[in-house]
Amino acid sequence: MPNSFYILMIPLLPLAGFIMLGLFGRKYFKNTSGVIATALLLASTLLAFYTAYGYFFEYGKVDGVYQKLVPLTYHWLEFTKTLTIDIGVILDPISAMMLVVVTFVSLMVHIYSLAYMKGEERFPAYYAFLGLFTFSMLGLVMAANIFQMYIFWELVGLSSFLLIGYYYDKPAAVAACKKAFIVTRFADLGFLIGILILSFYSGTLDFKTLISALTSPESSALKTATAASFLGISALTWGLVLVFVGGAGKSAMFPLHIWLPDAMEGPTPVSALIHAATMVVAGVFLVARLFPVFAISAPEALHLVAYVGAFSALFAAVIACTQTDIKRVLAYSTMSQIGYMMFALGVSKYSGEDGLGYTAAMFHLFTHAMFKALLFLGAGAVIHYVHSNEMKDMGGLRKYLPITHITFLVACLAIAGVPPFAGFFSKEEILLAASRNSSTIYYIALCTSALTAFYMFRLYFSIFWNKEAHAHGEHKGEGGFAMMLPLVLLSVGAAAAGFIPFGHYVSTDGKALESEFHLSFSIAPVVLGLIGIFTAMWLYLKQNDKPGKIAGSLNGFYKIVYHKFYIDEIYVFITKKIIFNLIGRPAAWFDKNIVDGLMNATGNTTALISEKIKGLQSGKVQQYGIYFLAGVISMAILFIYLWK
Amino acid sequence: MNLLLLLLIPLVTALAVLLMQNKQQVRWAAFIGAIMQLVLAVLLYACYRTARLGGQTAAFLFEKKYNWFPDWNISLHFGVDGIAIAMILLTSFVVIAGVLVSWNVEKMTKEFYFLLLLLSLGAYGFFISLDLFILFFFLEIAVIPKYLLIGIWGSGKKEYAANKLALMLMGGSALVLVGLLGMYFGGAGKTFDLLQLSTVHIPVATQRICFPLLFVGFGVFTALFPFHTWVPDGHSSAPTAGSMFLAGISMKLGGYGCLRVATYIMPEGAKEYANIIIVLSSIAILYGAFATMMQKDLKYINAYSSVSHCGFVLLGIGMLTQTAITGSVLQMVSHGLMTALFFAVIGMIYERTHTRQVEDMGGLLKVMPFIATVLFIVGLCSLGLPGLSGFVAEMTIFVGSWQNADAFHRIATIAACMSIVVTAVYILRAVGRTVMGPIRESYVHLTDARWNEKLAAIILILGILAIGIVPSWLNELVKPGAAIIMQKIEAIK
Amino acid sequence: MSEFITIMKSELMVTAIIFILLFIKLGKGIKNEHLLAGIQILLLLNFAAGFFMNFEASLFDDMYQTTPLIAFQKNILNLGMYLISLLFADWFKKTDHLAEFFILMLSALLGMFLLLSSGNFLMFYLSLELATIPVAALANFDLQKKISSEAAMKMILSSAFSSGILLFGISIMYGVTGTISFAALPALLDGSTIQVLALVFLFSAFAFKLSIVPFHLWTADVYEGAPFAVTSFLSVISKGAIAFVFVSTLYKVFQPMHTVWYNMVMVLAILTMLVGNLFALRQQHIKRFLAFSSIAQVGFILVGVSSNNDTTGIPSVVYFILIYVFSNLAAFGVAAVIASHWGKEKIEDYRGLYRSNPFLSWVLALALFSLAGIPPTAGFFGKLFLLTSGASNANYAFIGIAALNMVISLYYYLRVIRSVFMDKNENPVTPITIDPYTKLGLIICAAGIVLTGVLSPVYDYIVSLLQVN
Amino acid sequence: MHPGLNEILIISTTLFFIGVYGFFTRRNLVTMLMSVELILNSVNLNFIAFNKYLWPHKLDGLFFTIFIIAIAAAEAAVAIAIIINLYRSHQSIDVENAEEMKY
Amino acid sequence: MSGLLAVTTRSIFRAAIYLLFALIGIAGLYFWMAYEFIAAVQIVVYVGGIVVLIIFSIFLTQQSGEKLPQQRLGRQLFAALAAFCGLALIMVQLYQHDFIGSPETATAPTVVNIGNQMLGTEVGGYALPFEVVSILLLAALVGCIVIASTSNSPKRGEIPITKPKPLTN
Repeated sequence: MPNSFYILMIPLLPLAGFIMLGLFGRKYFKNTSGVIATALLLASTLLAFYTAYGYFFEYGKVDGVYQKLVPLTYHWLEFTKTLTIDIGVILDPISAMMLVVVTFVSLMVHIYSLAYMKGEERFPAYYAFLGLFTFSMLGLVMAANIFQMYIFWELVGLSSFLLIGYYYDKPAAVAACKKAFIVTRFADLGFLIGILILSFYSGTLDFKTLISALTSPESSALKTATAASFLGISALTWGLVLVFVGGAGKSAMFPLHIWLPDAMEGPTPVSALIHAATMVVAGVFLVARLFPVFAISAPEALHLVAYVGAFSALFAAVIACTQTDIKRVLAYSTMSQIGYMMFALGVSKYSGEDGLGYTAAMFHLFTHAMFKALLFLGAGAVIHYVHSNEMKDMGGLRKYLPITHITFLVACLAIAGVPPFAGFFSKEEILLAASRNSSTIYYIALCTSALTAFYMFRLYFSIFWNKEAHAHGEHKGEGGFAMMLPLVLLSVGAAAAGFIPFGHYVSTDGKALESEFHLSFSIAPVVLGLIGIFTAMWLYLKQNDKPGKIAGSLNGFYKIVYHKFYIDEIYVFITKKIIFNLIGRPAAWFDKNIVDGLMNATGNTTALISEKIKGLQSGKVQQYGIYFLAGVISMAILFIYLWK
Repeated sequence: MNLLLLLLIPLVTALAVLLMQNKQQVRWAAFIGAIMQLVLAVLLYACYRTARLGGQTAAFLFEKKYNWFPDWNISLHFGVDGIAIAMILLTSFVVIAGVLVSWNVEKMTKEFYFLLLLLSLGAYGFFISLDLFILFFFLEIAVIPKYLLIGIWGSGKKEYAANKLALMLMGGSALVLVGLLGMYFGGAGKTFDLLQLSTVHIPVATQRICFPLLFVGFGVFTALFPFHTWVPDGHSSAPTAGSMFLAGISMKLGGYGCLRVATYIMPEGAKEYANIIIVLSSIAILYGAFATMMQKDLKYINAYSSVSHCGFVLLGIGMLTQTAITGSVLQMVSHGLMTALFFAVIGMIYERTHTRQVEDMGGLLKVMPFIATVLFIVGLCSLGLPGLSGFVAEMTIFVGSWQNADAFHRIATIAACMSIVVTAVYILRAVGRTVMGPIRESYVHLTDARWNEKLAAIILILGILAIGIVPSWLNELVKPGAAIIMQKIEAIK
Repeated sequence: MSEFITIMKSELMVTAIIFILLFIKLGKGIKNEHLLAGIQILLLLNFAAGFFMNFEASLFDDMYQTTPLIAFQKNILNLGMYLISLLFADWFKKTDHLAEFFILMLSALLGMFLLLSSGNFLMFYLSLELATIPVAALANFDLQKKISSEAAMKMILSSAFSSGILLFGISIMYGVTGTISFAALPALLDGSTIQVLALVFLFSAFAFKLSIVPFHLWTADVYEGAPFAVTSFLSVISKGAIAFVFVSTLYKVFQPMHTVWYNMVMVLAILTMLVGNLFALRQQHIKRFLAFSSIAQVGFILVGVSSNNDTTGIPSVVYFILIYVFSNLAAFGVAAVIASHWGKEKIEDYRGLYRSNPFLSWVLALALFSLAGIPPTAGFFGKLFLLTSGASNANYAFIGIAALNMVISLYYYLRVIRSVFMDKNENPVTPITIDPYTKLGLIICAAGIVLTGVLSPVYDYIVSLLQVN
Repeated sequence: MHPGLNEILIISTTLFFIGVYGFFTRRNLVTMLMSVELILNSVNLNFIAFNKYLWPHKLDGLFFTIFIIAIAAAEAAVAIAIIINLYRSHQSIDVENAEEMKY
Repeated sequence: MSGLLAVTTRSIFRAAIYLLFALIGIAGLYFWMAYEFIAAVQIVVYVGGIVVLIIFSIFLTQQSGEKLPQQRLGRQLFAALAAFCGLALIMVQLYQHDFIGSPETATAPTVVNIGNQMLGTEVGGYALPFEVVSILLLAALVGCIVIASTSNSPKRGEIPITKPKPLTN
């Protein structure tokens, strides 16, 4: 077992950064905050690498199987004797891998931002938020307890909110951050209820025991969970589906994806970190974390995962082809790629060769983190240069931004699945897993793959080729060393990560899985990818009217796609018209008029009665006498005859 | 540790305030008194911890009994358990914050602080009472200060609101009174003593009558649907400290009463009516949340959200599991701190912008970063973000509720869970509109919080964080109390 | 003979004061201020003397009886009398007939003492008249005011009518049982319908004096028309005395018929509280307001009476009356001060009072809170004990109605509070210099309101008095 | 021949209610006072009758009557004084004119 | 019965005279029942005192010939109804009840007996009520003097206009 202290430092260092900069940044670290945060994160990254190294190569493997280690727990909150939140650190292949990814990408973004965000008024706040995010994301990936995961899940959502809303005086940013938070929150509701269901049946919140309770066929927890049913579906499946809903929200799966494109209102490095590399894959990570339960006990839920993932992949790819805002293209691309990972998990089975999808998904997650972060950072460099997100403002930038150009190209090749870049390998495995399991999904995946290549290169050509560029004003160059270093490092990753024998380290059951190559199998995707690339080249290499024509010929469809299938509008309709008008407004009205009205009516009635009976007090002494006698007589009658 | 100190300090402070010569002295006297309260409360917690660790197992510690009206078997019987200590801590936090944010009340300062301190006296007395009569006594003591605070220092429809509040609360306490009398005669032979009443078995027929009386009576205090309508009006019209005390302390009296008096003494009654409680509180949670969405005034937003949040308290009680009950106490504490802070911030904003309408604001983060950040934090706490107290409380309630396996409880729990989304919607809407967005021309010159406001906010935030980050201390504090209540309920299963 | 003096000392004291005043009146005129001071000293002495040498005894063939409790009740009345002499000093100093005023008032007080001690219906009737007729004359003491004589007229006629009813009831009772002695009566009661009839008649007469709905109608008019001192005498002292007698008569004399009168009490209590509250809601005039509020208070007293339990019912009623003396007198005292300085008796005229006269406002607030039963004022304890003793019959609907009525009553008390503390007044009033006597009276009242409740020995003392016999 | 108890009771009760009726209907204060006297007289009659026919061993009823008569006199005196005072201020002794205070 | 006339006639003076007759009639009944002392008191006090007082006050306040204003018919009916209900109720009750008298020998209502008891303090003595009544009459006297005396004059100590004469004591 490792000495646990330093593992703890991995998340705590960024947290320290957050606290320090959050509290005192404005006053004391106005300019130095970036450096401080970066230094802290560098330390943290090194520790993370060290930990991962240690896990993978020193103590993680026992008898050829990677173990789930829980080196640290802290008794945080005890609901009941068994249901407790023990905040802890779990070490297993995926968490170790994620540690590396998160810290590394985060570090890149930190460094990149030193230049990119320079001169911002809320510079310390920015780094504080980044620190908070890194802390939360690390907490999430290391969570040993499903509730701990939920906690950090929420915190990640918060930091995402904060960073999207970084430019708080821009109404669009405010709207976007709210949207992101609320949509994911809605999904989290599913996650939460899922947790409640799972924990109720398994009697624990701890991942290790929870998984073992819900997977071993003889456990009573599993039996009751599958026996109990609601709407004909077993409780366990419900639980897992709901958990997946949570994951889908964070990972922007259809139909909960709407927040992701809008989230691009945040600073671009943030998009790179959160909305491309790390946070959005949390859903995938969540499913992967609970994968044994999915795979062994509730394959139906896994099917859902597969189909949702596949559909999202294709859906997002189609939309990405029509968008003109480069960050939005990347956002839809992200969604599409995550869809890939999801269905890869969905088509996987537990153990051995059948678990290829799982490995592939994780692998893709890893490579995707590299090239997508790279893409975003590259895009950031571009935006930094042209001060615009729109493709029409760009073109021919290869001369002015050479390093960016190259690294961007690497990333595009990687995502398009061109060998030997990283994306090729991971995608290949996914397709293989899909083809073994379900042909529908396989064809969707192929299709998506081609589209991916197309829209990425559409992007690439539009930015760097197309029309001839003119120099953009005062600041030339690419933002200096701080911005270029991450690009270069990441492009190395994007180029070379594919050669890591991923299956050795990450697999469903912890045993090594040999990645295999079938050249014949690879031909189809690669060819399709190349077709996509060349189509894009044909259309966008030079400025011409072909795209417009094509768009025109596909008029109706194009419009629908351009408007992202009107999903946003549907949401607006549901929220504004239905939730607000049909529930909120009536509730408020009901409260004001009926409930409160009743309360007030009680008062008014009293006053009214009081007014009505004032005639009793007529001021006439004789009438008083009559009432007196009437009182006597009625009392006499009452008590003599009626009430004995 | 003599619990009488908890009564003496506010009393002495209140009297001292009356004797002071000028406004500045009044403020400092009140402030010092509030600090002493806080110190005392913390000390009490420490003593309690020590005593428990030292192996004291009695349900209530530091018990003291002084005869008072012996002919009625009434005595000044004081004692605390974890739940009470939690509430006392809450009160002391809110009091000190309330004193601080009222620093620049210029109108009848002396009276203002006097009433605040009187209110705190009522709250402390209520929480430490082990005799139902004095419990009721303190409950009612706390009503009139609220009325005056709203009526004199309030704004808007203050008279209407003050009246409504006073009448509804008194209506509630009238029901409580009848219920208490029922216990007195129907219980352990003419006694108001909580401990004695808890040891005997009260006839089920009596419980059937008294439980709803007590529960609804206390429920009015804690915004039980449909008796919550005093909440929006009362809170929105009250002065800042008044709203803080109302929502932070006063509403908790009701929840505490529901738990300590109604549920603890009458387990059968609780079981019998649990489903109704659950239905009502689920309605309150969702309906309050939806109603909040439509509000435009910041105070109304917080008031309606209080309805929703207090619904959790009652839901937790209605669920009748140990975890849920613990959760509802946590929720009380959490909501108390949070809502007090929320009102404090609203007060600070209002003082500067002279509006509470969400539409009229925007971009306040630019000119008052501190206030804006606090508003943001409190909003996050309200929507149950981990690391802040709201999360801990709500999750405990959810987990506790979920332990009831039947469909009815499940649906209620899910309904309650749904509110976290709605909460997010209205909180972000409110916070987004006020703090974020472009700033208005007329607000550019506004200034950030002063020292007293900062201190108040920091104290409350510390409380929120202390629960949110390290919840186990509070959980461990409250749990034995909940366990005792549950023992009685489980005994009848 | 000396025994006779100690037994009847309270009556004799009062008679002595009456005669002293009579002689003073016959002699040369003394300035009002001096006379008033003298009267106050005498009344204080009288009050002080009431604490000593109280024991159980009876005289005149049981026509006169006394117990420590009765002595205490008398002393509560003495206290009230003393407070009245303090509180309305302004008015006393101005009046033309100070000595006569006190002669009449003390005669009425004497009537009440005898009423408390009466041992048969004859004494009962006589002392009741003695307690009423002078007050009717007193009601007319604002000789220039039309409403004053109207009030007196209403009072004398309706009370004559009610004594007619009372006497008719007594005559039937006499006819059926052949005795007019309280001691002999219980054994002869069998609950036959004619006895119920007689009881109803008697009960109505009580109800009239206590202004229980529907026999209350004279109350508000008389209160409004009469001078403040008389109004407060009527509402506090006569009502207190009658309430004491009412309880002991029901408990001791009509004990065999308690099932019948329990129902009567319950029905009338509900009616009284409701009607009193509903009327009080809409009053603008402070005296009428206090009149209806005191009607509602009587409803609460009835709740306590309904308990039919010596050890809870009687002490709680006595205790409540003691508190009620303080509270109501304080309220009337403040109202009188304001009326005599501003000539204003409308509630709306009280707006902004707090700004100019914080002392008066606080006393008024205390008094009203006490009347409303808000802790920590004594009224809270008083009301709560009444309700508690009422609840001993486990009739929760009844108690519930009573408790809800407390809420209604709170509403109108708060109305006054609101005027005083919250409303703004365009022409703010100047601060009033309060007469030192009045101030002393108000302070005593306020102290009484606060201390009587919190200090439980007061209540214990009342119970201990009860347990002597 | 002596009248029987029942006859006397009938007479007295009737007289009582005649008095009551008069009290309710006469608008003149003095006549209202006279009605009250009728009521008191009927009660007196009752007492005497009961004393005579049922409980002759003691003279309770008789004494009661004597005292009632005395009180009636005093009451009448005060009432008339008040009425005269009212007449001075209102210039009328019609009861309908003295209803300034109401509601 | 003249009592009925007394309450219905519209002339106030006639009403007083009818009242006189009613009172005398009652005195007659007392005679008839052999309670002569009471009959005498009745005639002395009522006929000689109260009625004279009433007539006196009538003279003071009103012209004797003036017709009394009629009460509203509704009120009259209602009053009659209420009175009749009461009458019927009581009659029924009295009629249903069997009055059982005391078998003991009667004490003769002679003046001697009455006098002795009236001022006796022992068993059966009525000294205390007697004193009470005297105080009451004194108080009534004082009250009357004040009320009837100076209402229109601000000065005090003036001689009263009307001085009702106390009839006993």
